[in-house]
Amino acid sequence: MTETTGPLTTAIANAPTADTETRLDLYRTMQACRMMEQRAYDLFMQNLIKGTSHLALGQEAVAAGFGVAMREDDYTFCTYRGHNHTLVRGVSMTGILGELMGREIGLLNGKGGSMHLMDVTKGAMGSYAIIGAHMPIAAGAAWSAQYRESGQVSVCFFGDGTTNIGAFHESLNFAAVWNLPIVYVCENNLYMEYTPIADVTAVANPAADRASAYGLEAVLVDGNDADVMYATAIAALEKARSGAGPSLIEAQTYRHGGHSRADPGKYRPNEEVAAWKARDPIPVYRQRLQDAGVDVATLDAIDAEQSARVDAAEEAARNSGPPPLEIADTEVWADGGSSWRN
Amino acid sequence: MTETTGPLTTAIANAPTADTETRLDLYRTMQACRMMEQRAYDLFMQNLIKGTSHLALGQEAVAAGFGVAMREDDYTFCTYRGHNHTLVRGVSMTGILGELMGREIGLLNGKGGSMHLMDVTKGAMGSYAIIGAHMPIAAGAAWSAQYRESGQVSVCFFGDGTTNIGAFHESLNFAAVWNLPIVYVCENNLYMEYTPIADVTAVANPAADRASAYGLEAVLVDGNDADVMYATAIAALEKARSGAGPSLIEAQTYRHGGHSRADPGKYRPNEEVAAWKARDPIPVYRQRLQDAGVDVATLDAIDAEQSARVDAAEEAARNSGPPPLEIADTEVWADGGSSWRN
Amino acid sequence: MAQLSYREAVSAAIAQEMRRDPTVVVLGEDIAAAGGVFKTTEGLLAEFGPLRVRDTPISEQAIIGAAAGAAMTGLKPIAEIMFSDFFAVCWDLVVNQIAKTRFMTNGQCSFPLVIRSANGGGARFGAQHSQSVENWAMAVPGLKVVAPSSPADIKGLLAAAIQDPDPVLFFEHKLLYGTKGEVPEGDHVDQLGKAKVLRAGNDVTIVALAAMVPRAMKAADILQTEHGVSAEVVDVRSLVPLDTTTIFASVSKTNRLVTVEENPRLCGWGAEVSSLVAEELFWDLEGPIVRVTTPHIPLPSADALEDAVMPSVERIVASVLKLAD
Amino acid sequence: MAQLSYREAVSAAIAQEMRRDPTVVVLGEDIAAAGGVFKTTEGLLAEFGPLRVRDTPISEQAIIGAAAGAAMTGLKPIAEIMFSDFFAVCWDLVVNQIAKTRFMTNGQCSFPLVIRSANGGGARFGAQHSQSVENWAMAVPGLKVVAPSSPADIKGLLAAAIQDPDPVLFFEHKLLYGTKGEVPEGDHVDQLGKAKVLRAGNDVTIVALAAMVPRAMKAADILQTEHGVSAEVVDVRSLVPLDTTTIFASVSKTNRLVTVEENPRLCGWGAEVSSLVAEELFWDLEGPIVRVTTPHIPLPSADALEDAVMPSVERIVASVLKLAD
Ligand SMILES: Cc1ncc(C[n+]2csc(CCOP(=O)(O)OP(=O)(O)O)c2C)c(N)n1
Ligand SMILES: Cc1ncc(C[n+]2csc(CCOP(=O)(O)OP(=O)(O)O)c2C)c(N)n1
Ligand SMILES: [Mg+2]
Ligand SMILES: [Mg+2]
Repeated sequence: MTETTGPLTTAIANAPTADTETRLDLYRTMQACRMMEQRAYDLFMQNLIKGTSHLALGQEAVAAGFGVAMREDDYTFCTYRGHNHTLVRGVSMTGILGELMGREIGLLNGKGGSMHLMDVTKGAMGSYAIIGAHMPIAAGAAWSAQYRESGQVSVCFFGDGTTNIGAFHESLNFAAVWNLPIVYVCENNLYMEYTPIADVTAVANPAADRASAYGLEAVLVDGNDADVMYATAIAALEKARSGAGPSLIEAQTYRHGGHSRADPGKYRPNEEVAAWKARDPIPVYRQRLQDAGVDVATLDAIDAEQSARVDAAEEAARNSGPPPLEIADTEVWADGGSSWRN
Repeated sequence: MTETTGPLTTAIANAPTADTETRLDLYRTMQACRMMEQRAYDLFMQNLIKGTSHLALGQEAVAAGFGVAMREDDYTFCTYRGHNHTLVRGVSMTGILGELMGREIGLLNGKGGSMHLMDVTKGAMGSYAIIGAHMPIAAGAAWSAQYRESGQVSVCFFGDGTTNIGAFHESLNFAAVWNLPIVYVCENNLYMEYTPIADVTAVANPAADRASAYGLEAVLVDGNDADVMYATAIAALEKARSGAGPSLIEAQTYRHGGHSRADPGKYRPNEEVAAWKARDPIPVYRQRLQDAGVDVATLDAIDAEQSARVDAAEEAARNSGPPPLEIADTEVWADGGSSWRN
Repeated sequence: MAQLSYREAVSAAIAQEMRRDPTVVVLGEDIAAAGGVFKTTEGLLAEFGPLRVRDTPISEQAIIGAAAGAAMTGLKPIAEIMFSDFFAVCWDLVVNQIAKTRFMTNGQCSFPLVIRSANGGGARFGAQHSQSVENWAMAVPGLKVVAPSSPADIKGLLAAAIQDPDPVLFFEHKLLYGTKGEVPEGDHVDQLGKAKVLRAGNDVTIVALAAMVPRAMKAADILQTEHGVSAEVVDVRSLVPLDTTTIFASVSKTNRLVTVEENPRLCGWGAEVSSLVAEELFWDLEGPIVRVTTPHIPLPSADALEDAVMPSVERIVASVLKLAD
Repeated sequence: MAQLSYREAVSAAIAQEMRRDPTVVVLGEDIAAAGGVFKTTEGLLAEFGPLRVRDTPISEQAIIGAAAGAAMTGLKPIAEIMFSDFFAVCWDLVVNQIAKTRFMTNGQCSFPLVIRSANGGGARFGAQHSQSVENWAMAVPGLKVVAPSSPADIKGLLAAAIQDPDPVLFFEHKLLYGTKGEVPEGDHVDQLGKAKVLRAGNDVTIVALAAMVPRAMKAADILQTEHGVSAEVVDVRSLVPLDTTTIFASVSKTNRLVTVEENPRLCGWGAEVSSLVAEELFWDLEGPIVRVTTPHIPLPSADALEDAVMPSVERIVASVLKLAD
């Protein structure tokens, strides 16, 4: 079904390899994500994170590719599986881990939790926990950028399962008709929770096979390849910024763990898991950089630096107390309060 | 964009012309619709119909084609613009006009109004006034038919503007994944209320250009041609009944009047209106039947018979009083009452 | 003062705020060239152009989502939901996203937006185009909820809603669009969260909203002239914030309360007002708190039936008299 | 009697009714092979097969619409909405279609369906996965609304809901899934619309629902043992139909009423109960009607904050004592 030619796919295919500094940045960003998410996992196991949490281990190349390519004032909108998408915008790791742990130092001072990370000062415009809801909101931010002629682009991440909800459809049509500067990025990790996406979707490629329904080009890319994701991001951001309207990208990837904290992911065939783990974006990229002449010491130094960063973030989060109870009923309104009467 | 080859389009293109009896039935059905709707218009003008009402003058061929082709126990689901779709199932014309007038004799005894006509005894499973809502409900009826192995098909009519709402998308994907016996029929009359459909839709053919998003064949047909609509209905019903799953049909047509009672339709270019009125499905079909050898007297007799039918229906509706006030708070529950406490 | 219809007051308020603030933008179905199906946005496209007044597809989730995203990033959108019944197709955006995001992020962002909608029954539109859903909104923390009863209140409260930094659901009553009244000329901005005593009285307080306000006023007339009962009528105007001060002051004086709601009985705003009074003003009460509501049923379409179930002047009078017994 | 968890009682009730009636079918996200994210449908696929237990896409409008269409044409669907917060994405189907169509057609069709959902807070899931929305449903005519507090009630009331010819919204409380209790063995069907006096008392009536019931019971214990206050605890169980007979009988005896709601303050079911008592039982009251609710805010995520805002045993005790003063 999916056609794979068009200006955007051509631009992606013909993109020159990024320079070494950028590529090291991609590697660094992926490692930061990986190590932070692994630490989050450890913290669950110690029951220091309550409630639920959704890790994106294995999907780092998507977030990193965009994170490195985006302009500082661009917007991102992501989902409950959005720790990485938040981090790559330059958001405090302490703030993220602190929020997962429900501490005062958390990005949202404990009021949002792991599914709602946001830092507007970094353009990280929020993580949304109801499937599809952020897609029209992201379009609204793009509309605002268009109206203000700010040159900002709105980037919206979502999963394969999200392509079957109404808000997906309304958002894509709306963005196309208004020619908005937005990039919709579907991370197809093959599952919606415990159900294989193919069991509940009428087309093989849930996003790419639907692009034509919005007059858009079908773009299907390897979401485990940081270079591809970076080139994709550059091309789609440039398209949006130049006034050429929205893009819909489908990035094929895989989550290494279960859907959420409670899920061991046993419904997935062992061979499938093994095959995808063999394509783990981080070791693959590390090898590629080495092959391109980056020395191991440089890469090791990045690993060490990110590991230390995660340690420091965890330490700071642990040292922070629970949020003061006085904030529980504040900030419903812009006046800081929650009063509904006089 | 729209591809126009595939088993369904081929079946439609190759369908033999229907026999004369069937064609007279198509003519009769269109005339019944036309005359009833014109009478409804007159009754508005006399302020005998309150509230709002949405006429389908000019779109008769679609309802008639399906009405004649459907099995008696098939289901139809339609919209507020659903007087014709209800009538063609064999529903009482007096019941329809009576309901529009808010009389006791109305199909719903005045409780529903013009936007909610329904007669379950005829498989007319309701008219729905919120855009898109009936599309998943129609899928549910198809699911029930599939589960009960009844061989029934569910047919769901909707407008071009409806293709942009979330429920459209969810319904089509759902019906495709569950392989349901359903036919979705988009009547593209070029406008959603006062706004040209092209202004708010990312593709040229709002339904046909989206069929591939659900793994379905693009089917774009002349909705003003009763023979084409009949052949289309036969082919899609047969496909559904044989277990080959859903179809999505886009029928191009035009409403002669405004969107609703309040609307004179001034936003439409005069030439456009004139061009479409020249393609009025009823005179065109009458001429075609004459050319095929049907004598004028036969056609005149049908006209006279339907005209008398409308007169009788109006008369009966006028003679019926307002609904008894006691029914105002009944039938919320299956026990006939509306009690929420003991 | 100028004579404006309730309908004209809507576009007057929007135009006033659009002139004042270039970040105010308008979106919805058929609101630009067509001026809205209720003709409440007429003239805006001509004055402010297609970048500030935009038609949308039939995609209520996109409309409200777009308004939310724009509000988070510097604009002040006014979105129209044509009939308030349609809030049900975009309720998630309203209640789970717009209402909660500021709180969840402990104040990182604001939603300075207004969602206007034609609310209420009486126009023979049937059960899916006639609901009073202001109580749906009131039940959700994070939404301000306003429902004016006069052209002057429309202008002043809509302007206030547009200027407000929080999300406001603004319910226009479709039965009132044609009514006329004096409206302050020139820039006019009222205050959210203030009820109004429209008629002073001593024997009983009648609290009403939107289309029920004129009915309550007529009932008060009849009570006075035909039954010698002096009713004080309070127009709530704003459900959130709720002006309990004004309501309580009235009940403290009259010692009796009747609420008149158009919404179906269960969990209406009248229940909330009743429970507040029963909790905080109990010792002032000299009799039961009476609620007049539409029964807990969908609205029928036929005129005779619709009139029979919505609260009427007669029913209000009878309820007050029963209480005054 | 068998010991079952609240969670197990859900699948036990569904299985019981599926065995009895071949038209009962189940649909929802991850409910078949996975047995549901709360493991409430475990074993159903194995026993009843893929035609009767079907996974769906993430398409809540399609799920509820399909249930509606199937119910109109001979089936008895049980649809799952994973978290009750998600009702907002399919609210139109629930409130405008399912709730109204029987009425609008003057009884032409029925909607014998159940929509089950995990409701309520306390699990640190944040504001979009923790709401108590039973009052959203109660506000809409045409929906029956049930919210059990024990495994036995889950089994009996869910079976009754499935057998009921009207649409029932069945709210399971996610904090209670792990609780265990005695459940009648064999076929067991309870009756909708009946409240239960769980503890007799004379000084005050505490009316509670779902997860607030165990808290009310603990509060009653403390009130008795530490303060000598004898509280009667009524588990409402069913909001629509509402058992005013049982509630009124209790209030007539104790002359004082405290409602304990998990939902945010405005327009909760407690407001409705309060207004009913203030209207019909006013002269029996010896003090204000007190409502204990979550404040009118979204729920915060961090455990300390969430615990601080949901009604606690201590807050219930304190509220009753203030009233008893
Ligand atoms: C409207 C809605 N329905 C259901 C859910 C429950 N839910 C949370 S995540 C999820 C699966 C989403 O799958 P996908 O879009 O592929 O994203 P992924 O989790 O794989 O990143 C579901 C069904 C939800 N949060 N919102
Ligand atoms: C959810 C929703 N939004 C808006 C409306 C108001 N409305 C009624 S008809 C209509 C236009 C529908 O256009 P189309 O689907 O093309 O059908 P047509 O009227 O042309 O038959 C609109 C916007 C509605 N009824 N429901
Ligand atoms: Mg996925
Ligand atoms: Mg149309």
